[in-house]
Amino acid sequence: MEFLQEQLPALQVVLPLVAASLCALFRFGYLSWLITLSSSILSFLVAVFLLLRVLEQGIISYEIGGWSPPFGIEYRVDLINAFVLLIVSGVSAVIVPYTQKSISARFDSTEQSWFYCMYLLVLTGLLGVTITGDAFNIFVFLEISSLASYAMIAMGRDRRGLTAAYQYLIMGTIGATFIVIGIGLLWAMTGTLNLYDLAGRLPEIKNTRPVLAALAFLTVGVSLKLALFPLHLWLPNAYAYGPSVASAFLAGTATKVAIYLLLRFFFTIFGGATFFTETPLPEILKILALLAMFAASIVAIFQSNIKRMLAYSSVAQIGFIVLGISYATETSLTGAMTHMFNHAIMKAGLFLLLGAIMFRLGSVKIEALSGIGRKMPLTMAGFVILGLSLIGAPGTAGFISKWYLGLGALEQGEWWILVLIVSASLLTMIYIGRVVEVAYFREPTDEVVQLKEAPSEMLWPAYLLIAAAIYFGFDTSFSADLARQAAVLLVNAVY
Amino acid sequence: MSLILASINYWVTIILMIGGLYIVVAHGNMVKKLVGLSIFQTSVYLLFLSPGKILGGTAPIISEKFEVYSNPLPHVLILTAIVVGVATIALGMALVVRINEAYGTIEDDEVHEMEQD
Amino acid sequence: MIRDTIILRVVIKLLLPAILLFALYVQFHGDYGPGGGFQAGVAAAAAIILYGLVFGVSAARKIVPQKFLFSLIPIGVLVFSGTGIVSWFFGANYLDYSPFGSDSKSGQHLGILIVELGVFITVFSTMLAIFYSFAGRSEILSLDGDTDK
Amino acid sequence: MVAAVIGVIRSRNLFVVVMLGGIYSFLMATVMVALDAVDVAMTEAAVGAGMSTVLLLAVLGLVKTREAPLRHSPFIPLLVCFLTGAALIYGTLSLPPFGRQDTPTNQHVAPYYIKNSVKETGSPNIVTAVLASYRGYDTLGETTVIFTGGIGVLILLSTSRRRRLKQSSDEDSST
Repeated sequence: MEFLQEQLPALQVVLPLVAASLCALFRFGYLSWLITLSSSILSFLVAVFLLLRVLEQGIISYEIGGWSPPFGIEYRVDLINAFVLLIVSGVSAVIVPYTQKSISARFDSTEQSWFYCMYLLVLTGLLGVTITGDAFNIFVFLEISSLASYAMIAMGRDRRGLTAAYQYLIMGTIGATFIVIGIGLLWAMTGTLNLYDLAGRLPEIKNTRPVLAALAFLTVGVSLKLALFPLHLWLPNAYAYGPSVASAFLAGTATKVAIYLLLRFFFTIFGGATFFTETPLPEILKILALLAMFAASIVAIFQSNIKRMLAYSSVAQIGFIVLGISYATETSLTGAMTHMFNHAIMKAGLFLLLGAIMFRLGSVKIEALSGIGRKMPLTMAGFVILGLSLIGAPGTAGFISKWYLGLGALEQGEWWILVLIVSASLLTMIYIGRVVEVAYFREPTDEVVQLKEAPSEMLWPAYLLIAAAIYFGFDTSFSADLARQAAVLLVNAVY
Repeated sequence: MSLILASINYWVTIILMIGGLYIVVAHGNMVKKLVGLSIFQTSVYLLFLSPGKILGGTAPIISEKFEVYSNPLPHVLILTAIVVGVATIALGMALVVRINEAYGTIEDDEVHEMEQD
Repeated sequence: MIRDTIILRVVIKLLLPAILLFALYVQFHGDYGPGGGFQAGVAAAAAIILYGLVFGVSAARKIVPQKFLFSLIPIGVLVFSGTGIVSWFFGANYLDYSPFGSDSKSGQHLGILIVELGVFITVFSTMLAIFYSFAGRSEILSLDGDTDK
Repeated sequence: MVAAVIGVIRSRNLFVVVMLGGIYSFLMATVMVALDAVDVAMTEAAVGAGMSTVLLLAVLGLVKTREAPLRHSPFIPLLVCFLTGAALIYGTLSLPPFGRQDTPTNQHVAPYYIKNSVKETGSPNIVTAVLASYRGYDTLGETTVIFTGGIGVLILLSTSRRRRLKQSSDEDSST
């Protein structure tokens, strides 16, 4: 038992990887689903145990292959990535029960297996990126998850899914190559690839030009993967035209891991709040974040496809999170990390509900939804609750994270940022309000009249997320307090 | 001038990289974009391999005849990167084939126009 | 596929075992000279691809059936990741090959060989599968073209 | 190599583009040999010049082979490239000089491999030792990337065939 506990970090990533190969080996749809379900739940449990262990005994270091770092690859779990591991594996575990219904309706047995295989590989890649302590390993696992998500998005119903996947592939690969350039420059200056060895060696050479250029390349590369405005162009189509399950999964996890990378690079490698804030980067990020919050929200208001609307909303929410990062204070980082957690729950839930509508109605155009609130009451009620949380209404999770973000701005004496946060939230209210208006206050169309409520397999995973969104709005001892502890580590560059 | 000569390897790398990147960003043909992408990625390999070379050194295969070896670490990294690159290109080409079947063209602009209506 | 030229066919038949032999050499000599599972996998796949280019994809499919190939892809990954799991049974960290042999050096040696085999299997089967699907695509398209008329 | 890249930029015939891409990869492999990276050179020649070119040609068999002229002004792409180039030049100019043994990269980590790989893994080819053992986990990741790419291609190309045939039999599947 003791031995198993020590092997948890490796198990976290190996579990979904082996499960993915098994899916591709047997190629039998239902079996693959069972494999995916069990491995997702198990890896969620592993993440829970890892978090408990980190809380109990501090940082866990795991040497893969028994080679000590920096010669071998190290897995290192601290509070920050244990938190992210929990988000990623948790969202994945909730979504899997939902997938069976929507995937088996569209694909034959082999295709289903391949879909689950890709799903698990995205999970493998994201968990691998989060847990690893080696710069090049980050790149490798990032590409596993990216390639698998390109394939998943291309499986969408609409032919636009193909071009969305192609665009994502081009932008994503440029992003990955930029990250490699950044890693290469750092390596050329220090000779090491281990993140923590690197962090120890950088302060001596911190103002040399290759290091600054590396910071720039890493930032641009991760921002491409993160879809930070104005590098977000791939995201709306990818989320809108991919399968609903893929949108829910990626919206809940992939961008969160990219944010984690940003935090890791800025605060661990580049010497914490001191070095990062000496560069003009925080100011640039702040401006981009504010632009994202407003531009993307305004574009979202004018979308007729609700999935696309939510995708633009994701770009805006990423703006909120990056805004928190740009202040680099304890409170603002608490806000950023809490919002990361809450947004994962809310967006995954919203996309799952939209998937249920798509499953019954075959469309997510806003005009097709008129009066749907009467025919699919549970689905739409859930949509309203999560929508309120997205706006940041008190009593929901979204309120907590925006509260901390606002507080972080106030601490810096920038009250006008608070005004901007509130007004961006009002924009959120407009686009969520549009959907509510159509769904509840218009007469049902002929198509909508014949609809039935979404199947329960699709509803309860979404309601699990809804319950979480409400619960974390009242009880902040888990999300916000953990985030605060992690933020303290980040600001003080403890590793 | 000596500045340029001392780091000629980096200059070449940068020119190649920019050339590749330009093809990706500026051109509308999807196949050509992929070729550009692969040029861009390949040139990054040089950025890794150059710092590892030691003049007078030899390939990192231990033998009694040699004393100085070039750095093996970048070779390992680049092997991995090449593999990642080819997997990406293969997937990209599969997408191009499917896009061609769905739209009848592989020009970015034309596809974009069709999506508008 | 390509015009029937006897010379080409004979040359390919002669070349095929040579390339496969070369692939095996690269695979198992990787410890001493340049090469390893990846290069060997590509070389072996290239041999079959050449065969397929000359004699047609369906002929190549007879040598390496498609269904089998699809299963081979995950098997390589399983061999590799399974090696790591075997390390667990020896009470070592993931992918630590040291306990495989009588001393850590021979254990490492064995581990490297097995892992390279895993790489070979996946690379070979993936490259070939990719070729089959691209080539198969054009066959399907030409068939579709016929039925349309 | 520079000539090959310029050729790729200027040529509108995709066959020419692909062949120049292959030549470029081959030249790159030569440069890699000059940099003592024999393993990498072998892979680049096999994959970049061989495999990729064959696959690209296979794709060209399926699509139009002439590129349409550019419609947009290349101003923004040029700006992007200019900025990237400037950052690269800024970053690389003060990198440690070429070919010396006393640079950080050749002082830290790498000497350990050179010194200990035969003793610890019994493999004289250090690249193989690092690849399969010291950084074996990266290689597992690499194998997984290949696996992902392969299955991705299969998803895209071999399965939708059935769906497409099904579609053509359904008269009303115009969506």
